[in-house]
Amino acid sequence: MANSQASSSRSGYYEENYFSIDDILATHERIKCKFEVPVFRLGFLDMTTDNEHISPGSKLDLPFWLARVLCNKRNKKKHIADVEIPKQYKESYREILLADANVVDLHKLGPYYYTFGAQLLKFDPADASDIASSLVQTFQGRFRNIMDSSQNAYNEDNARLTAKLDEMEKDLFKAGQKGLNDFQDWETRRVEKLQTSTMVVNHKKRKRAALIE
Amino acid sequence: MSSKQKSSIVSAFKMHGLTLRSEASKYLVEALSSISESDVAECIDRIIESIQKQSLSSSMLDRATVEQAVEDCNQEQEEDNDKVLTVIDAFTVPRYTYMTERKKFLSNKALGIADPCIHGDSKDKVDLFRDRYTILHQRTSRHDLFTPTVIGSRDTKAKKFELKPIEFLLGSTAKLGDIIVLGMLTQLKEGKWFLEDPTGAVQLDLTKANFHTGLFTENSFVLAEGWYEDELFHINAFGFPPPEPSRTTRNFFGNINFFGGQSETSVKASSRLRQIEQENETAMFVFLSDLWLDNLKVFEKLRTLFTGFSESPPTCFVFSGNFSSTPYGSTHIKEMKDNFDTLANLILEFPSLVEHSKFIFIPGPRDPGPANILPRPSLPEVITQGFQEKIPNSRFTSNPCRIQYCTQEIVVFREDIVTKMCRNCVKFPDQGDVPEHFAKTIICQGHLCPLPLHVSPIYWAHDVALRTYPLPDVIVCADKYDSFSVSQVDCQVVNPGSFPRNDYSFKVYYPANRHFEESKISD
Amino acid sequence: MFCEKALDLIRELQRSRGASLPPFNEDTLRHVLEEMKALYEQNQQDVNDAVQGEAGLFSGVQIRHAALERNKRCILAYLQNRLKTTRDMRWEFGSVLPADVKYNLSEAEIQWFNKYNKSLANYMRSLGEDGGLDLTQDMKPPKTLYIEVRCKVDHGEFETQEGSIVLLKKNSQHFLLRSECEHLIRQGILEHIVH
Amino acid sequence: MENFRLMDPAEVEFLAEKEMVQIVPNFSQDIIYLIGGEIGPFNPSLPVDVPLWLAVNLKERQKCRINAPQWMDIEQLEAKKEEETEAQFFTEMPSPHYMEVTQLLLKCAPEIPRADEMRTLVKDIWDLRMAKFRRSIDLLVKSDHTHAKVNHLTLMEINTMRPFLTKALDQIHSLRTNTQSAGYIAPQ
Repeated sequence: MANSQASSSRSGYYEENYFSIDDILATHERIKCKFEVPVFRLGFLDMTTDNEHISPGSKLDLPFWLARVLCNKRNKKKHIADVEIPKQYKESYREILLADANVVDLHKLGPYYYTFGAQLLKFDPADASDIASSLVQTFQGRFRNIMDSSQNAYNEDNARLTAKLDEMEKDLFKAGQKGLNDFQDWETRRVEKLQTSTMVVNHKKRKRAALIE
Repeated sequence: MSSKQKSSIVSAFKMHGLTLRSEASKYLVEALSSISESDVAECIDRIIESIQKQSLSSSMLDRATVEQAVEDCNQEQEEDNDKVLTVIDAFTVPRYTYMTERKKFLSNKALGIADPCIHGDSKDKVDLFRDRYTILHQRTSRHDLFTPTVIGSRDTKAKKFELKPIEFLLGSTAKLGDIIVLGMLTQLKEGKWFLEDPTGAVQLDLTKANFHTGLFTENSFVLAEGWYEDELFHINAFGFPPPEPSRTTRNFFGNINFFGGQSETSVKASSRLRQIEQENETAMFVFLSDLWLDNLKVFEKLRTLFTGFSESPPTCFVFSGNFSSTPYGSTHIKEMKDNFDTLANLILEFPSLVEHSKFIFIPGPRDPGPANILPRPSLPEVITQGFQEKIPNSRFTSNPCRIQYCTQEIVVFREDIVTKMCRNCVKFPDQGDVPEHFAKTIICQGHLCPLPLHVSPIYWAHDVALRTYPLPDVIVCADKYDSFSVSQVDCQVVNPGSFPRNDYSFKVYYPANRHFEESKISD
Repeated sequence: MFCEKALDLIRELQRSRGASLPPFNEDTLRHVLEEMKALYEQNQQDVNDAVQGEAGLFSGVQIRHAALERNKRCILAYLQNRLKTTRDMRWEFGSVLPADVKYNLSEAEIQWFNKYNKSLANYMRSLGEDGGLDLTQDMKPPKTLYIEVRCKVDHGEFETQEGSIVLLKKNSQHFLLRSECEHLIRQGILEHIVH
Repeated sequence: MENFRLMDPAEVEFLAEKEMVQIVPNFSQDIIYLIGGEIGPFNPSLPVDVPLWLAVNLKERQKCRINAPQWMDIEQLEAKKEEETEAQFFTEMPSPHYMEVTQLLLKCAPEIPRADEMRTLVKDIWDLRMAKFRRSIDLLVKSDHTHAKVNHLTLMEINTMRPFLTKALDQIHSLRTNTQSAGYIAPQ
């Protein structure tokens, strides 16, 4: 299936890919913000009160793409709200990850643990470098398991294997599976048989399902 | 040569992912054999393009599809010029169904719904009312009075309503205050008024109801606002569903051609036609109603009218109904035929008119033809044949009929409807003049004749011909009521008035600047 | 909160990633555009007030602007991702889309599909001399010139390049030139038999 | 996830089919001039070297007998397997397309002796090497180096790990750039 690669060849997972669905979803994660300055005429954003403005000191759970605009440590004039780094990137969690990264269920800690973690660095938190290195070490710690499990299962029950992986790790697992499956299709000569294209197959399945209902 | 040409044709189609069945490719080779070698490729491209326009079901092309495409290509060249003025018969109006889940209009042809015969079955009668309801409901729910405010918008204080179905009322035991319902006014039980919609019917208490402008006839659709308690809906106010200018309708549904005529897309999208429209200011439409051909005085006035217009012949004369002042019993047909022949001779005396103007004839309520059921087909040929031979540029069409001139949509309807509607009102409006009420009613109802079927019968399957949605530019309601001209929501509702009864007055319309002129032939 | 509806669009695409395209969600799109219009108007008003000297409005303007940018990004991502799937459909379904798939596309997407199809065809015809090279052909290195196929559905007559006519009746088997029937296999009409 | 356009194992096999292999034709034919070079001449029962794709094609049409390459023999493969198990790094393989050649020849020439044993031996060698490959990838990711040098890997092996490897390097790279931008200097 010639599904040619549209964006530039170098576009890896992390380049700020404007159109990537995962990137949009990753930057939608919520983060606690404490307002330093009043914000006029936007009171309705704060569900707890119903006055017309947002008063300084009020605490709101805002999506990352908005928090990023509010917190600007470098330029005092533009600094509107302080941002609190979520607990899963804080000291205690970092220690657990350091001890044995494989045990932790990163999916539960936020399906986009790595991407969101990388974005948080843009707030220049005090322990930025610790967070960054913890992310790298966690990935390295879990890497072997992901690689091996993606290489030995031939269409085994993937859900069990990927339950504890975050979205980025799932992509890695899928990449491993693809390489393995393609090889095994070739080895079993399945590749010689011309196949109906996947979209046509899904379309026909859906039609049959519609008939049964 | 043909095998080389055939393989180039087949490979050209293959590149477009299309394959030709054997008789289709044979047909194409013949069709293209007459064309010179150099522009065969260009022809193939055009044919492929018109094939893609047809909604294909499979990539294997049979002979019929290819023939249709070749025909479209040839037809495309000379089709452009006659699009300026088209007369659309009520029975050839395009039919669309509204898909509620997709909020889209789809043509019945695409949905595979066959064109109905003249007399519909019981399903058509139900659909008649349900279609009217669906159209008004989707139009009302899009109106900004009924759409939820966008978050963060400033005017959060503006009053917003929420349309409720009637089953919502019937379903609740407690008292419901401040309810808005879209439904049809009916008398399910003699003397008792009900509001009905596809989900149910509820009895109304109209004692304290105040009526907004409009003629609230039976079977018209209204927005009823009030409070509900144990099966009785106490009405505070009655209003019509808010109208929608045709521009807004086109924003939502793209330029589908709802009006009629050959073009796939609505004429309003064509800049060429708009340019032609603006360019010739001298274009004129003469609307004249109750052309009693059996009356000598009328003929006399007609002669002065024709002499007046012969220097600058108008684009089109639209003569509508009752072509005789009284019925003549058995000789009525013969009588009318002779009168039309004399009319033809009269017109022939003005060669400039014969050459430049188009004559359109719309039958009146008491003209010969099948029963008095709307839409009324054109006058029988036995009457009009003689006339048409003499004046080729004439057209006998249905009532109501649609005329498309450049980008303008004109609906002409001959029916003595204003008085009928006033008689069938729930409560006759005590102030405001009747034409205003009448115009608001037919615009808001999106229908030319929102009267009960026993008062003004309609072929159930052809109700779409009486629809005024999307809103046309001009609605000419020829009525024996005295003439009026009202403009609302960029649509003009005009009544030329009866020619003989209103001392020979008629109306002239200038499409270039959309202006109506009252004119009269004084003695 | 701002941009909730815009995210619905993105979620909708994410849910249907493997399967085929969901219906074009014009309603939500229109709602997001209205939200953007409202945001823009408020910002203009704030800016005018700020110019007249009212202080402290800057933060509100910045928040609304961020929401505007976010809405814009979600809409563009929604449209672009759908276009990518539409483009893939040309390679998967061929140039004629089944009716219910086409029903889910918006008017503009159908026009885009036809234009893509046309430019692909023109490009393919520009390669090589007689009739060009069909790139949708031979996705995998062909093993043999002729292949054994079986019809899954009745598909009427089929004319081969040499002009012989083959009747594709259900379950009938044929020995055809691979290049001629590959797209029928991909569309699920024929099935390739391998011994 | 974006579906990258990858090199298909069938395409690797297509490249492998350029390998020369010895056949014994049973027909006569003089030299054929092809883009890839000349082939033939063919004389009945006179061995001649031809590309693999032609050999397989002729074999299927019973036009020749194929002499298996000398490395396709049980003892040699067992020795190779031994060597591979001991070696810490990858050893050189007898042919850059050993997997594809074995698969194609064993499929179209069943008369080759002890075919099944040979197939399992080759598969064992393949598994050994792939495990080594995974270990070296793991080492690369865990170390903070940005590149590593590995020799004697065959195209089919690389192709099988390509999607995984490129994705892994992308991901680790972007995580590392976070550390730089966050002022954390990786230990050299």
